[in-house]
Amino acid sequence: MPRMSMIEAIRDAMDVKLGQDDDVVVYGEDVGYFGGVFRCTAGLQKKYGTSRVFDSPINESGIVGTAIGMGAYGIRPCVEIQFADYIYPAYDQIVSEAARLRYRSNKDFTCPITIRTPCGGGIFGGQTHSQSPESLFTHVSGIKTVIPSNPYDAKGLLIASIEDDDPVVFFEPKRLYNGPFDGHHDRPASNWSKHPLGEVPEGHYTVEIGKAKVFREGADVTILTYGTMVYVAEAAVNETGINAEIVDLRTLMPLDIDTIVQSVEKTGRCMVLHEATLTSGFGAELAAQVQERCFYHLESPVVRVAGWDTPYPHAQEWDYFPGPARVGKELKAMMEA
Amino acid sequence: MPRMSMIEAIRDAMDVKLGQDDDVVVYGEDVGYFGGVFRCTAGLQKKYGTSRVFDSPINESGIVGTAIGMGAYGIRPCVEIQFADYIYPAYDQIVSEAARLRYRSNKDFTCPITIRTPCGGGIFGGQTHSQSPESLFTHVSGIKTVIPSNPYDAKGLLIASIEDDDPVVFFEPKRLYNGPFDGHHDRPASNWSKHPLGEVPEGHYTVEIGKAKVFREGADVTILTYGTMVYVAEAAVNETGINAEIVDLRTLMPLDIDTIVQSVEKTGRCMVLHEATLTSGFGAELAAQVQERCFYHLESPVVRVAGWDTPYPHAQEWDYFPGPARVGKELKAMMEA
Amino acid sequence: MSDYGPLKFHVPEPPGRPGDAPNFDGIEIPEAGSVRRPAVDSKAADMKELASTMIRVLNTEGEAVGEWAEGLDDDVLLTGLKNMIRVRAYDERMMTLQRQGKTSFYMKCTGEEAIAVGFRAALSKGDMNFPTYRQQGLLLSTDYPMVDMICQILSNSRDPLKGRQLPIMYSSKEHGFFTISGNLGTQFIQAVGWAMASAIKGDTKIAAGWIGDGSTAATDFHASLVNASVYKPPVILNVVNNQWAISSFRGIAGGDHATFAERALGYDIPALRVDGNDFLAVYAASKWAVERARRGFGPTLIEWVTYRVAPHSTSDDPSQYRPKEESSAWPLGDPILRLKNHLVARGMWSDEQQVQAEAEYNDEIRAATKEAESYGVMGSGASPKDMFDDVYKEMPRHLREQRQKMGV
Amino acid sequence: MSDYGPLKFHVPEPPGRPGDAPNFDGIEIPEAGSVRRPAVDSKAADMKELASTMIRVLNTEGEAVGEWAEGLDDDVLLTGLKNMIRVRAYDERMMTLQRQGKTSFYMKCTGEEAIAVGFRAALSKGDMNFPTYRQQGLLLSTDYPMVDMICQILSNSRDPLKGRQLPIMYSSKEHGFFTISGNLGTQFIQAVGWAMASAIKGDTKIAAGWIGDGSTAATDFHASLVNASVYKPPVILNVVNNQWAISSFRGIAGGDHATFAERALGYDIPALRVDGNDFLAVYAASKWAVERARRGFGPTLIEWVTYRVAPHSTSDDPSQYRPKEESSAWPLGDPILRLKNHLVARGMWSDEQQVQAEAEYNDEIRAATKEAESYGVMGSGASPKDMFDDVYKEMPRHLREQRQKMGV
Ligand SMILES: Cc1ncc(C[n+]2csc(CCOP(=O)(O)OP(=O)(O)O)c2C)c(N)n1
Ligand SMILES: Cc1ncc(C[n+]2csc(CCOP(=O)(O)OP(=O)(O)O)c2C)c(N)n1
Ligand SMILES: [Mg+2]
Ligand SMILES: [Mg+2]
Repeated sequence: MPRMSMIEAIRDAMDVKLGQDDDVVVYGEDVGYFGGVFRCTAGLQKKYGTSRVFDSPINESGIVGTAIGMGAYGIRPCVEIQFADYIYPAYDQIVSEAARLRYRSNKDFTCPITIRTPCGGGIFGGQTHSQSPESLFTHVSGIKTVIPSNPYDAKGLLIASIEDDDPVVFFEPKRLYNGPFDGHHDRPASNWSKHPLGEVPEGHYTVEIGKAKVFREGADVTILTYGTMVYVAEAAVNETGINAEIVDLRTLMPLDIDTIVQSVEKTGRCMVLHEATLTSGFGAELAAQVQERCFYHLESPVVRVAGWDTPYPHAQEWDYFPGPARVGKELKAMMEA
Repeated sequence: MPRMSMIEAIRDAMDVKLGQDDDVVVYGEDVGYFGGVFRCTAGLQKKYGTSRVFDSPINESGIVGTAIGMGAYGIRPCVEIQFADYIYPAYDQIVSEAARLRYRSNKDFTCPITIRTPCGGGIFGGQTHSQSPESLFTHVSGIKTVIPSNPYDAKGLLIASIEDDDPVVFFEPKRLYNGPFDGHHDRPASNWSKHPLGEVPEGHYTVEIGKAKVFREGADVTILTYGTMVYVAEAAVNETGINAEIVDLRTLMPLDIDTIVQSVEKTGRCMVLHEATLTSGFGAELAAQVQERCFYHLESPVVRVAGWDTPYPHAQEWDYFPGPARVGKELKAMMEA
Repeated sequence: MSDYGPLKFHVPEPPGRPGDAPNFDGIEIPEAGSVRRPAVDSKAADMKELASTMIRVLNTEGEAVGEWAEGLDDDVLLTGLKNMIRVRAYDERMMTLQRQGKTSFYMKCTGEEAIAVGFRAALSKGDMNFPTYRQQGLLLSTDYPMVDMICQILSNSRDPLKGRQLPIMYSSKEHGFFTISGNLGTQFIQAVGWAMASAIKGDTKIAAGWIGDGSTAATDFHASLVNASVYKPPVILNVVNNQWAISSFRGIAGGDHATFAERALGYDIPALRVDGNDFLAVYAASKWAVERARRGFGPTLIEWVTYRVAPHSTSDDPSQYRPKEESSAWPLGDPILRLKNHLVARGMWSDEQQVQAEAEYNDEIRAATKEAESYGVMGSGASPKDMFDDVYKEMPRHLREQRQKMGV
Repeated sequence: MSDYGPLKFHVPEPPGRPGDAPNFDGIEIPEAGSVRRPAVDSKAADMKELASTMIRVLNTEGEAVGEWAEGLDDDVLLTGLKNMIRVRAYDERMMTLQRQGKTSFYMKCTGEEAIAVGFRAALSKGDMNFPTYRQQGLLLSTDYPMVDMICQILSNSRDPLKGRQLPIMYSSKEHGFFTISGNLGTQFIQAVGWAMASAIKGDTKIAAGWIGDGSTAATDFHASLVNASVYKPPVILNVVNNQWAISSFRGIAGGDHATFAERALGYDIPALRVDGNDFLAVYAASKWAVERARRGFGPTLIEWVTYRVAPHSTSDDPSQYRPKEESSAWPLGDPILRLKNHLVARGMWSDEQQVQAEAEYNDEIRAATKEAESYGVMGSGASPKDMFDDVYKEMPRHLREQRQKMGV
């Protein structure tokens, strides 16, 4: 099976859908001729023409707004917001329009659009190239929120998102584009060609939206996480020797609560881990649900480990980022609680 | 002491500050000559002139963007977003700019602005005149989020917000504008002139941002809530006879965690109640913190009662709204848990 | 810098406020027939003056004059008059329902009927409008069942939108009427996107965006013009300049010293400025822009100059912010009266027919209202069961749980 | 509808891509001196043609000609040349630091130096710029310490922004330089608000917003023009049209068939279009707009026509998307060379002085860099302790807890 980076897997997903379905179009800032600042669409304009893959003006509201109009017409745009930090100008279109069309029109109009956007830090991008705003979308009824952690899932979930008849915000942890990253920024970077999850089948397949995956089985504590933090959790587990079960959520909305409850009921402890700012992050929702549903199984409080409640600082990136040391320390503390 | 409606109290707060401080300006859509669609600024333009109180173009990003510029210049704008449902076009300015100025410039520039906006349902306003988006702001480091539940607090908190050197999003539960509302929409509406919290001192006073208030003392369960839901909670308590302590949070960020922990440690049970959509609502943050901090005092899981995870429907308003019946039922279930 | 005086802050004020005499001196009204009609493939740069003047066809004698009067179909005019009468009668009746407490809310388009009705007459089946709340005329010019419209207003058990939307926020894909949004401006850019899709697919359908003068200030107005400028999709960008945005006059949208049509020129988009109370001008300009779009020559922005005679909505009282007599002083007159006079002058219509048409529509509306009310009125119709459907195509687990919790 | 052919989708393409010969036929360049200079209180409507042409002062012989050449101060020209040399030298040196791994990121303004430097020369103390990342010239034209700028680039222990911001995102209130945002366009409307505040307070200070050609497409560009149109505040809205936005040419912002300056006209805002590589034109136009604003006549939009000679940033490789020779084929030349030639021709400057100035600035920058590096380079300077400060004026409890948890 071919090995792909996450960038290649994402590109391949669009390639497959562009090839299969004339109704799929791909656009965004620098997405056309150049192929995207992260190269996720490289070569696609050449292959499918400027009517299917093209550049957009620098207006994120326009990118999403036109996509909604196209969806209402009946085609399936898959658009790129260059960085998740720049999705806010499109927030009104996403919240007030994309999320509401089906409901308010009693399904007279629907919104089969996909909004791809790179998120997360770890690339020295400073405050405006590092954010993880996923929880801002999970609060909005009508939106699906997806965040893969490896090339295989990225391709399968992106194809599923493009085929989904509802709007999907598809977050791409940019620190994982080239390889798994465990938070040890001072060690040599590894890449997907050496990792089993870099194995990506050719052609069409999907990974179901709304299904979590047990990334690592374990007995003593459950770590609920997603995106880059999956590998940070793995590193912390390896380094502490604590036998944790790591659940890669993959989709935040709709949430796979069954997998979560099953794991926490088994382990009796739960850590929630994400890179986004702590307060009102998606970890809050997870902690709230876990304590509600697993209260009598919990031996200690659900612990949240997350980005601090500050803007994402440039130089202090590795102090901000919840790396394996911080996770390991909290894991140990939990096991003693 | 004069009795005021919440509208009058809010107007009075702006009147006091406009009178005291030449640097205070007030603007927003229909805010000037007309005095606002809810009349919160009625008479202020006449009193202070068009340079201090004026109409804005229908561009919420422009309203907040100009306010940020004014704040950077050194004055204190207090702007109105006509409905909280229309704050999304300004979301980028609030998140990327207002919230970040102080931090990113190492306090070279600051953002002493107040953004007032009516929130919540119960007035048959349909999907776009009923929303409660407060949790979307609590996730953003650098913003303060305030939501009063009565005329006294409204005036004191609004003055404090205008005087605050950081940006404040000030939510006004519009269903409370004229009187307390306990969710019994089929009973005659009461108004503030008959309620002790309608007593509002003349002139300048503040209510401290970041301090919750125990609205009703009780021993058996803590209800954490804010805005309109304070009175719904009160009604449910009266109707069920359950001796609940009702905490009116008043400020969501920064949160008065001490008052919360103290209450929950006393009662051993906790309900979180808000009108906003459940998933990733501010209740998630509250539940997460309470279970983390009060784990060993909790006799049952923290329960969240909130608006359903749908858009706010027009005709089904009272099915959507978490009224006293729903709250009472959940309270009883909790006490049996 | 001491030789510079202190700066002054400028806030535009309308020429009249309550108590003042109405004043429309600022509205320049060219002679009917005085504006040329360029070819539909003209470049924006070659027709700039059409953004600053006003296309008018009916002169004070009720005659149709000038280039824009050519090739107008008499049937369309007759049908247009009837549809306008129908719209006005509908508005009156719905207001009554609101006063009777049978619905929570209503918005009239009095005085603006020619715009939606005339524009609709130029469209073909399959074209899509992205309307605001003041284009009921688009839907009332089609065979969309009036009963369904009233059921939406009443939020009753036959409301096609299941009570989920505020009254007046209709939706009918079948009838080329996009689901109305409460958020201003957001649909304008969606119209551009819809038209882009039509072009991408090599279709022949066109889209029309709608926005008010006040809402041109909104964020997505610019997104729309930029995208229309770049991709040249088959879209007509309609700006209904009815002089007011709730209590704010056009100057608060920056429309006091430049026209809204002129905005388009900076984006290389051709623009027409049209007497919106002149049905013939509306229809002629619409046909021109529709032909231009469908022939692949790209977008047109049209500013329709009109006046919001009615209050903003049933929650509004304009006597608080504008001269009482302003609406009757509006110099472009009543669109229904003007078209009627034209048709009467040409012997195609009579006062009797007018009275009869009014009576017929009143009867139709009365009957439709009666039928609609049989499905319930506000507060007695829509079911909480429906509340959890259609948030997503398939109901996710958490919504099933919530529905269960609610016990429905 | 059968007689209508299928619609086609239009996506603008630049005249050249890698492998093609550079082609600037689309850029019309009027004679230097051919454009009139209206009075500063002129109405937008009375000077429309200035948005479509190009104000140029230096002719091919290096002479200053025409109305815009009048009243320019020789000292300003000399200082301007030196500042431009300084900016270019600074850019070169910072690029080297980035290549050496001492900083993570850098952005040059090569070829655009005249704009920021010339504009700054027209401002007074207390005026405020809201710059983008390509206006380092504004700060480098003041006495802001270069060492501090480099410390910001290095995110070291003396970084005035404590390592919190991406390199190049300077802030200095004292020097009229607003804290740069990574978000495009957002500061443009803040400049308008700042100017509104100045007018409200009866001050004499003015504001200047800055935006790139690509970013004119952003949402807040429109908010800015609308608010500037309505309140007429003392603000100058600078559009730096350097033809490219990363890999997208001006056409993707809708700037292929209309000029960016023309956008302003639809908002009743006067606009100038200026040769941005002609220091004399830049300074003259800036002075005009500053005078207009400070005299209370309101906003001006200026489109500066220039070319982004450098890659977008250190993360970019333009050979991937534009002809290699495009930058050397740019018809408006090099702003430094053009001003130098003018001053040499007038006997105010010489080749030797030029070489000497370059050497001096290189020395200055080398020394400043050395000093800055003594406070650390990327990854070795900023302290995690600072991370929790200044989120709010007073640190709230939850941040104190988090800081404690981090153990700093
Ligand atoms: C984004 C947004 N901001 C504010 C409002 C509140 N609002 C509803 S209608 C209206 C005035 C619109 O005026 P105009 O665009 O001129 O349309 P008209 O009502 O005159 O037809 C306002 C401010 C809204 N619905 N959406
Ligand atoms: C809101 C937003 N969207 C996208 C970006 C990513 N981005 C950074 S610079 C740039 C191009 C800007 O081009 P232009 O405005 O022409 O300025 P120039 O770089 O040419 O000076 C883009 C798309 C951003 N920073 N902010
Ligand atoms: Mg209007
Ligand atoms: Mg550029």
